[in-house]
Amino acid sequence: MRRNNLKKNTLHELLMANNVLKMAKENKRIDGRDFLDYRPIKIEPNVIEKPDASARVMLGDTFIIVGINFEIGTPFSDSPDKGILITEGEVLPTASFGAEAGPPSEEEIEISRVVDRSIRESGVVDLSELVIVPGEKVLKMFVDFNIFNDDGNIVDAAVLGTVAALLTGKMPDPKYIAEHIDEIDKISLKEVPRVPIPVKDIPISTTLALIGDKFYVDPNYVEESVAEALITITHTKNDEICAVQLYEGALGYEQVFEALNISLNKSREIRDILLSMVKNESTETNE
Amino acid sequence: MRRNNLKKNTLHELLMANNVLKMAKENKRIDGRDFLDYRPIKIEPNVIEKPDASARVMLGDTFIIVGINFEIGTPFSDSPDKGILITEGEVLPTASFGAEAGPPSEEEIEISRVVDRSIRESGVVDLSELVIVPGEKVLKMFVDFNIFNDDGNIVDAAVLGTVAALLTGKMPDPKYIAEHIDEIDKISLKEVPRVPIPVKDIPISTTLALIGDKFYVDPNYVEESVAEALITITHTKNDEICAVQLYEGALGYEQVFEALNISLNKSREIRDILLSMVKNESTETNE
Amino acid sequence: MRRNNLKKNTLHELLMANNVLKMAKENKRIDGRDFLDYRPIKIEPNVIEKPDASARVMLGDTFIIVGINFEIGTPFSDSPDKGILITEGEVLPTASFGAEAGPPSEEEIEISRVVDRSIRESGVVDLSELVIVPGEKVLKMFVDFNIFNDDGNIVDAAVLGTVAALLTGKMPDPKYIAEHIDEIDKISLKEVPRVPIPVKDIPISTTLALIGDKFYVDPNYVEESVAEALITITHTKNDEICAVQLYEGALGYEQVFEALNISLNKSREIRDILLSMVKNESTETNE
Amino acid sequence: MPKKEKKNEKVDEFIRPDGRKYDELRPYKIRAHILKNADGSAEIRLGGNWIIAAVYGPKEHFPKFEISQDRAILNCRYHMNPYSTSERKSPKPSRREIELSKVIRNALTQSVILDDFPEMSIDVFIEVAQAEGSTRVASITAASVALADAGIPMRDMVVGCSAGKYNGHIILDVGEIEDKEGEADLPIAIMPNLRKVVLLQMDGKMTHEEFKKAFDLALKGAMQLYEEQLNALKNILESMSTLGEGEINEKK
Amino acid sequence: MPKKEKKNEKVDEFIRPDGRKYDELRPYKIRAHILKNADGSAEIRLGGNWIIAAVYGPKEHFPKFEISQDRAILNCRYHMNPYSTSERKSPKPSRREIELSKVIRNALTQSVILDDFPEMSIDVFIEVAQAEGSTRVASITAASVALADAGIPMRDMVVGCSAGKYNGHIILDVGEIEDKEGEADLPIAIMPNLRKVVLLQMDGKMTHEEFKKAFDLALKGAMQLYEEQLNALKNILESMSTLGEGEINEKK
Amino acid sequence: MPKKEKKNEKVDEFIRPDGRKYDELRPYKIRAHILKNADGSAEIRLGGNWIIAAVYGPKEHFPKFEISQDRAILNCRYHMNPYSTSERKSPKPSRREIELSKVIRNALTQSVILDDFPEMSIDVFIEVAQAEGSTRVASITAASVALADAGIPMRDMVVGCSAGKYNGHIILDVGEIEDKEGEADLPIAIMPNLRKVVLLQMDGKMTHEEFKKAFDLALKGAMQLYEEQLNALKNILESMSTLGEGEINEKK
Repeated sequence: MRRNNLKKNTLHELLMANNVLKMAKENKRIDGRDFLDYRPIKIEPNVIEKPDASARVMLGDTFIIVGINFEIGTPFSDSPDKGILITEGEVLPTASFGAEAGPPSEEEIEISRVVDRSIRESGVVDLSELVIVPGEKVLKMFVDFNIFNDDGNIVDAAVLGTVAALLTGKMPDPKYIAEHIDEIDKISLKEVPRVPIPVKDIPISTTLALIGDKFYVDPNYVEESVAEALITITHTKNDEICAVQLYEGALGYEQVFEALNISLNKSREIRDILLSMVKNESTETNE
Repeated sequence: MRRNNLKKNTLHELLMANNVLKMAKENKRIDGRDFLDYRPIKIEPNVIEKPDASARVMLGDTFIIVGINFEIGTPFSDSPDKGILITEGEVLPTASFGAEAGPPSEEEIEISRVVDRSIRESGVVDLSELVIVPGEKVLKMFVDFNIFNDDGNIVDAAVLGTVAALLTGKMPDPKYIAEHIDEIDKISLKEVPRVPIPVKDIPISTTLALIGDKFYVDPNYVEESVAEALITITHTKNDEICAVQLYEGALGYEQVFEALNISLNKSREIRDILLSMVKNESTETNE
Repeated sequence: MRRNNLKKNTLHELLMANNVLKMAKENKRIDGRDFLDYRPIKIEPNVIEKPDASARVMLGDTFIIVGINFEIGTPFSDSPDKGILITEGEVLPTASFGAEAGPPSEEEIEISRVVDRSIRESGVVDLSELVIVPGEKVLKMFVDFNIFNDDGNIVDAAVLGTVAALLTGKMPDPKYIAEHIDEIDKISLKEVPRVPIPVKDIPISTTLALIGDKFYVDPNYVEESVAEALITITHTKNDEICAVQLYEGALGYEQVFEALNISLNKSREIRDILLSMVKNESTETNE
Repeated sequence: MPKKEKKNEKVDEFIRPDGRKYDELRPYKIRAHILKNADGSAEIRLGGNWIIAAVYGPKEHFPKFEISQDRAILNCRYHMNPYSTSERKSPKPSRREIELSKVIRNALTQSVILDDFPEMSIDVFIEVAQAEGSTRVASITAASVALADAGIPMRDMVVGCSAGKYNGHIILDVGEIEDKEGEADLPIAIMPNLRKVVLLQMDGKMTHEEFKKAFDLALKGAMQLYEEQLNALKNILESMSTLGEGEINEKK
Repeated sequence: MPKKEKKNEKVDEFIRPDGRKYDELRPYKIRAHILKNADGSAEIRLGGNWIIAAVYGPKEHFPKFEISQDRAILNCRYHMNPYSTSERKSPKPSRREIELSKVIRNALTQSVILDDFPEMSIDVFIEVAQAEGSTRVASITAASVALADAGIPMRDMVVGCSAGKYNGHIILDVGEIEDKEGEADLPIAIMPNLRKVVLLQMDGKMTHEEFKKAFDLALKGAMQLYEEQLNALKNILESMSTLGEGEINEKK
Repeated sequence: MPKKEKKNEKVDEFIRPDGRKYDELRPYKIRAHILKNADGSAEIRLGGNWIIAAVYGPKEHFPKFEISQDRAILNCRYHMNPYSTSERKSPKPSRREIELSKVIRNALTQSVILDDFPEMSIDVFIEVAQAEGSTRVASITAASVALADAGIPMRDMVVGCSAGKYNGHIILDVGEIEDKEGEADLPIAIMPNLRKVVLLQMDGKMTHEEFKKAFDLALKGAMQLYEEQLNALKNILESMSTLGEGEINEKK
């Protein structure tokens, strides 16, 4: 749908959009994929050394980097026994002709929040293990993702990158900080011993575009621009649904369940890809 | 005057504005009121349950809600022995064709500050009774008012609503908090025992529009739009003046005192209406 | 260069700009100065009584006021043994036809940062003497400069004003505060005994415009508008370079060193002027 | 305030925090045409929720360069008032409010016939005066009535309802405590005659089976609220034919 | 800085914090045409207050869609410099500064003949370099001189002055301590020949009788400052006729 | 990541924090055309620095009133990503980033032939994914390659390099620790064939003699990086002539 961006599209993009619709009639996608196929996925954890965790994801030509930083903070008054998770995504102005620098747009806020919910609701990180002193000091986990090139399906790439970073990153040990709480103002967080991030699940989001009554898995930028509906569904490793977002458009009642089923199958497949890539890279880089 | 809004006025409003001027020559107002009459007033305290105090006011078709919340804060360094009062008003975009969402406009800031002064300078709330620990912790009182429909004379409606809310609301007991100051980070403010808000006065503001050398009391939206001058005067229950604001236009020297006298008389009348409505409602809702 | 401003220039300014170029061919400047001459300089310290230090500088028709205030703050975690210096400059909308009110422009941020570096890098103020309790409390020094009339070469005027203010101002005694650290919340900073600001150097910036392969020292507004390059170089009292900024344009490799040499000579001359004016004024006003 | 009728009948499976049955809506009431200045307006009370929606337009769109040549632009703002929650809410739009404005706009856009008004814009403003869970779907329900009240042509009404999971049970119309302490929240909005889902979000964890149950419950609740939307519009039409214009705006 | 002349004469009723009589202005001085670039400018010193006003225009107005067809737009900004108060003031406009910009603009608008310049705008910028009470009225007084210096046609000068109540006494020209510790503050601005009040605000508590006394005092003070406005303009006219243009801009 | 080759050869004068000689650049690699959507793009790795630049344009400029009749407008944004530094950086542009955007824009503007595209604009976006000292000059080096990749006509390449003073020694290509703990930093950018300096800043303290030595070192380093710029562009040209378009975008 991307209505806001449409008017900024280049002529090239408009022609491509037309092609998507033409080929839909022949049951084909413009890049030759099957309707249920993802594009090639490449996940590189620890691609940036400064933050506590990081990963780069290439999903076709969608190029995204995720960085995760931990800071010491104060828990929210209504959840004194939980660490804090903050997720912020930015579509960099490098990403496409229509992308703009500046404060987060409505669209950037929406995708950040969908990624946040995919992470948070799945319980991938047990926030209660980020507590230093209950009600007083907790770890605050910042997930920042940036889209350097947008060829569609940002959210799936961002969730993949975030989970890959969590699986391979390290965080400052909250127990160590608790034991040295009196010197907290003098501790440099970077010198606190690291422990693995307490990961409990492997959520996978899958995004589907509806074009002419057919679902396109992992839509690219042009497919998104002509989609009648666009939806993300996130599954936990136990096949539970943990986040859904209909971004744009309308679905028939039955189509909702068709989408859920497609998503479930794809999520298992993508989870395997993720785990194989993280395992390779994490031995390579971490040991 | 409302010059900024004029260009956004609907045709209907422009025709009505013309009518005001035409009828002025026949010594009449467009809604048939006498020049010194207020429109029907309806005051409902405790209309919202979430905040510590609230009220809805209908002044003719001007529809406004006031909510008051208390938080714990740090006193200003130049008044360590006083609580803090913060008043913010927003003309919601629902209120009129010309109203806009977004950061407070110049006009919204002005009316908030006039309402604030009417409350603050009258001493309606004894801010020294909001102190928890002098110089360290005080109660911070937020007065928020929203205009849902603007048919003119927002300020009088907002002052009425604020006073009604103060008279019927409750606040967390500062003495109780002082006695539990060591646990202050763990106290949920909502669980602190409530006491009545220490109200010392009943300030009443009255707003007058000057049209063709005649003062119109309680001007409606259209009358405001053609007014040559617009002024609010607030009186305490002891007939002292405690706030004056000439929003727009010019007054002759003698007209200043004419306005003060009209205002004094009206303020006594409106104060009685307020007290009768608050008494009814407060027994109804509070006991 | 001032490209952004050019379009806002008055016709008068455009004609004057043309004159600069015409007279350049005759080896003359529009105001009759020699290419290496500054305009008349007038420095008045302590021109405002409210802040801890202040000065007014007139550089020809460039009119600028600097005020310096000290507050108590927390040191940055990577420099626990240093006070904090914050420099903010604003070109007031009074300053020229093209100047605008509002958040700091790119140009205002740049000149603030150049003034800041001239002060900071020269070590004019020994920030380690602003420490109250290492790692916990330090003095935070705000340097605010405002341009009331901009006739060019704002930076040199601002550096002169800042140094003059530092030489003649007083700051709250950090030792006194350290001794009374328990009462820190109750101390009014204005009542703390004053000591001289620990000034260690007398940095002088000199700004040069390149017009037709010739350097113009202390360019005025119109000269700046036609300059092919604009550069500021700051020297310490020991003739070290402590800040350089090429704002706009390009320089040949040899021109860089030509500019450095001109700047060195002028900096010694201007430093003498500054010291003589500060000595006079400081006895006048401080004793 | 609408009275919360405490039902003391024997409940099927378990007691919800406010005593409702698992498939029971909170008390609700919709009234149309409640603001004088707006072209259309409505309020909804759903349990402790009190939400007011206003519509202005179709009208000339500013700024000019954003104009759409072939259809109207639908703007939509979802906004919580500072006193609508237990802790004061800053009047500045939060990231949550920005997201909800977008998904609500999408839901309404599916129904409004925007092609009828090229180069114009229609503004929908939603103000949450008091929030007690499931505000986004209640907002859509009220906004749709306000659009109808403004005479904007629509393909269908849009009506929203939530379901969720609380203490292991699938429940209809998630309340404030159920939202905070429950396991999942599923707000949906539909066009009831066109049988289309126009808002669909989920938070928390549900199996596919639970999701199906919750979705069906939410549909059922939405159909009940759709009846109330029609009632509200009928009441307005009746009062317009029997009373003078002055009376229409009378509150309560 | 203008010297504060400490008056040791016997005071009528009580001692004010700076030793003035109840009906005495602080030392004042107005100078016109003090900035080179502005079309008109002026500064006022009133006790410790030091305020500089500049006028640019009439000039083309941007953005275009705001243009008024039948008159010029008068913009006005009242702004305090960071070093103007005892504690550093953030350069960002506060809510107070925004309110004062509006009431000052209204005061000046009453006098400036805006109909002469349709589609144009006139900008008035007021910078408070040092503040010591009653800055808003001093600002108007300076801005009016700057407008005259810019050759903008006006119906009358606009001149401001404050009165107030301090320790039970009605006083003229409220100083900083009197403002902070006093019972009431009444700033006014007038068009002295047209006998119109164009700014009128009050803070604090006064009886109607006290208000009348304060208002009359403020009028009296304003008339004194009006004389000084005329002096400042006369000085400029004289220097323009006797000196070359270069000398006009000479400071002090 | 490019491997940091630890050189164990005997160093001339002193050991730098990362073992380099005083006149040695960190390992570097420039690659052009790395983003699919941008009209031109490039990345540079210089030690731990990883910077990506993209160019869009020439294209129609908005808003219209800013258009320049006789030349294109060059926009430039230098931006650090939140994970690029040891402590998380807020995504909001800092004052430092705003200053650097300006001086980088100036450097590029000297070379781009803007007169070829009146009324158009060219956007240069620089994203610092990882920062380890001397990012501004590395940014210029990458941006210049991205401009060439976009086919924008230029008078010369623009290439940047830094020199500095650390522990009393003049050094080439200032690293992160040297920047924080060193005595001076001198970033420059040049047009190597036109022999012009287009960025020149200095921080810290140096004598005139030291400055000369540092300046000459930085020039030498810049010439080395200029060769790498040409290599990167040559590689792209080669891959464009030997491979299908799909392959060009292949990473690594």
